[in-house]
Amino acid sequence: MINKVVPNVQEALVGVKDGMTLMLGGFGLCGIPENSIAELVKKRTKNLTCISNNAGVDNFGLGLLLQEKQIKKMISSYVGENDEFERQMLSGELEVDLIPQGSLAERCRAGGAGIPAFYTPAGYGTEVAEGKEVREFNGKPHILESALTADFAIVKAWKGDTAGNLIFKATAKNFNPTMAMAGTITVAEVEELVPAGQLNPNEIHTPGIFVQRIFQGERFEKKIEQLTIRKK
Amino acid sequence: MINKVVPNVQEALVGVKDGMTLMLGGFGLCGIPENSIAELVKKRTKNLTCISNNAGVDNFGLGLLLQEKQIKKMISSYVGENDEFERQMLSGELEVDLIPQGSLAERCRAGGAGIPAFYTPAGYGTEVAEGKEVREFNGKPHILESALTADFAIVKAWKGDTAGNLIFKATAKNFNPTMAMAGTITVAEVEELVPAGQLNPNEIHTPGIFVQRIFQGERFEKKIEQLTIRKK
Amino acid sequence: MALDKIGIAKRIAQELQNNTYVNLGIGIPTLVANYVPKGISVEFQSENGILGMGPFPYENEEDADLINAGKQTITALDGAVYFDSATSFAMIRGQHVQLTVLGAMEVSENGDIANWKIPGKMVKGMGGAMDLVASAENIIVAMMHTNKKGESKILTQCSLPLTGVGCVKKVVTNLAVLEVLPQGGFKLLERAPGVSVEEIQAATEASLLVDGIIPEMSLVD
Amino acid sequence: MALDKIGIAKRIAQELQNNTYVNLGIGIPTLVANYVPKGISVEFQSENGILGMGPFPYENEEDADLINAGKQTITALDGAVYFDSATSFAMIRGQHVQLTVLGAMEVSENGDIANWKIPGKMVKGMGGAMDLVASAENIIVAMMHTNKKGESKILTQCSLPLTGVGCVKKVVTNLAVLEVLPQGGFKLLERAPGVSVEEIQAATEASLLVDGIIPEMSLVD
Repeated sequence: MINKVVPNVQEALVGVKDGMTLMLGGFGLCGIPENSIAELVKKRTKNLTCISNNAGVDNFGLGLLLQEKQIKKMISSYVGENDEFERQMLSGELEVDLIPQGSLAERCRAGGAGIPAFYTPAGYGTEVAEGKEVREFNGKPHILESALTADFAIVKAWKGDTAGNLIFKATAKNFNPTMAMAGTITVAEVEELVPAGQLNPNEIHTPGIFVQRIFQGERFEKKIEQLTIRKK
Repeated sequence: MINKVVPNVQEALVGVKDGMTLMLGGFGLCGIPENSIAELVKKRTKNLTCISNNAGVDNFGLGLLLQEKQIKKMISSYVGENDEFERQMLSGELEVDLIPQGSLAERCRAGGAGIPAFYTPAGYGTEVAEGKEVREFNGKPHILESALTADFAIVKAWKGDTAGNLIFKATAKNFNPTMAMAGTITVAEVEELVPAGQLNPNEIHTPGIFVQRIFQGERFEKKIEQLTIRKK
Repeated sequence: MALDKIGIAKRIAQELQNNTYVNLGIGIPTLVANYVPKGISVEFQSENGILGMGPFPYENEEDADLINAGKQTITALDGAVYFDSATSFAMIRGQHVQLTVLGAMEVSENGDIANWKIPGKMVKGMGGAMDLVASAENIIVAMMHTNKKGESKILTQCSLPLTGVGCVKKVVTNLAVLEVLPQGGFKLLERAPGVSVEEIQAATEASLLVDGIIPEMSLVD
Repeated sequence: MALDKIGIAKRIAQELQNNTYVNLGIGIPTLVANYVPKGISVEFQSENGILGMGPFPYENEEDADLINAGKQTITALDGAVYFDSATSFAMIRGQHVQLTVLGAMEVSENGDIANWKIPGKMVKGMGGAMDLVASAENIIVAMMHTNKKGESKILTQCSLPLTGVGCVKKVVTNLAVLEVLPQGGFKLLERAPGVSVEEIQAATEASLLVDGIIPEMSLVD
């Protein structure tokens, strides 16, 4: 077995440098690597390109990095819950590349799977298709999209083992397994870290081969963006 | 919930007709849909195009369909364990399209995922690349491969529920989840069929949306191709 | 009387086909889940990674790890399954989800839709909408017939950046049900209760085919 | 004395790097797993869908659902994981597997390899070999130096249909360890114990660089 454990978030993020490209798992505030984001704020790493489906909210998630102006460019599909984001984007302080959510996911998977490019119908006829090759398959126009990779992919899992195998919980899975495949170095922060052999090999979502560093997060706040409930 | 249960293998294969294209899960004899293959032999369906990683052995798996000359064309990656296959292929009775295993898997996934084509380095400079577009990405030549789909994808799972959700066991997973995505009609035969709600939604490998028909197989022989053991 | 959002959702619920998978966008479309007709089995896919979405949780039973695409806390029904984003859009792009219901800022008479960006003013992003409209067999738009200034959102041509081209099949608004004709143009199918054809025509900038007597929607619960 | 298959496997085992993932082909490569040097952690990937492959099972403990790519019954080690074929080749194509060891019928001096077809005679198929050789950073071929007729399998150019071009980095045979030079041509690195440079040259059809004194392999267990 290849041991992937690092003692803490500081060790997990050794080598993250100004100007790097990071992928960060999560959908909204669900399943985001909170411990790593907090550490990135502390590290004051600058000029980051962040690939993440959303940009957090003003006071949590990637919003924390935006407040500190550590992000040069965001590659996302939906950024609607963040005023500071909108301000930086409309003022031109922040470069933004908005891409369809499915293309974002598939481009990350492609990056991890050694597929340099693929055709998709999503975005044909829109701004997203500008400058991209268009080709018809089965009578339907498709555009050519390229793989995305990152210097570091930073993901959050529910359980992990010392071999780097990961299990996600419910919809906190989202982009995490996909991005885990696409990092030159993939860092996983987990709620519970167990010895190899404790996870059922049939139930693992992300094989440890995709993970270079794993640690148990100190604290998971797990903020809820839209609390919706019904009465008993 | 959408109920996908059919009472038996006969109902599961209603509509399979001469000349159709079938995908069949399994690697060697591991994880093959044995009940469905036996029923195809009984149905005497002819001129089939079968997409399957292997072609079974002489007296089991797809070898049974080969013996009855029900297969017109095989699309596989490795067919080395079947004398009748080799005879039919070398005599020209059987059309054979051999493709790299990873391209086979990815082409099936692409078929299920609405990706009509993608680039891969596998097979560049070989017979496999003949007639295919070559393009360089990051200084490395790749070939364009297209999606595969099938009239019926027939897979075998360990457990399944009435909503069509599937769980596979160990390496009997192999091509089954991938092909399950790519059938116009996907048929799943399972060892154990349970009511929806009995499977943990975190542990499901194939979401029921990909499965149109599910049934509990009557009998699983599970032949072993190469029994290798060590002494205590 | 023009419909409210719930009325629009109720009318769209009548479009649900038995044994189909449906993706509901944020806003009015989400409400459709509350009005599934009796005898119709549908399963709702939420693109963040769940099939078999259930109602909101009871108080204090919410789970931050279980949300829908609108980031709302939800529950999971029997038979539910969770999956990652790549698999989620494999379902969508691969046309395993038969119907998409989504909101729009503008719809044009050739079935174009715009709902993600107002240049220089508002850029929320397209989320999964571009993938959804590029792939689903059936796409129904749920929206108000006019914007806050009273201008028609049913247009000859969209003025805003597009989300998808030639994809919308039907539009259900507070005033009417419209079909996008294969050759282009809208056909008026139904009127909201008490709304006249003339009112609909006045609120519609696009060409509108009115053929024969146009029935009122029936919105029995 | 020329090496037997076990000797070849032992010599290749010395090439294993700490903390790497390795795919072993059918035949001699499979034997490499038995000779991992002390202090070296490697994990074996089998392309049918397992990482963390263990030894063969004890009698009556075999499981038909747990096999390797050679269709042999195996066991799983602590930390093992199962996955589907698309994910398996995502690992391979995505270069997450650092080393591939596989057999060959022919290898050429520009690193081409042929191992899947003899036209008109034998067609087993390429299995995963084409994906593996197109993607792994390091590719080592394990084979006999000559075929059953005594003809060299180390060639200027392959005569059989190729599996991959310009991909082989090293060849370990019963006679020698050869490196494929970046500019083309083989360089003799080591001799099998008791085998002379002249014997190796005689068995090698390709151009062979012999530079200085060529050491014997050391094959301590």
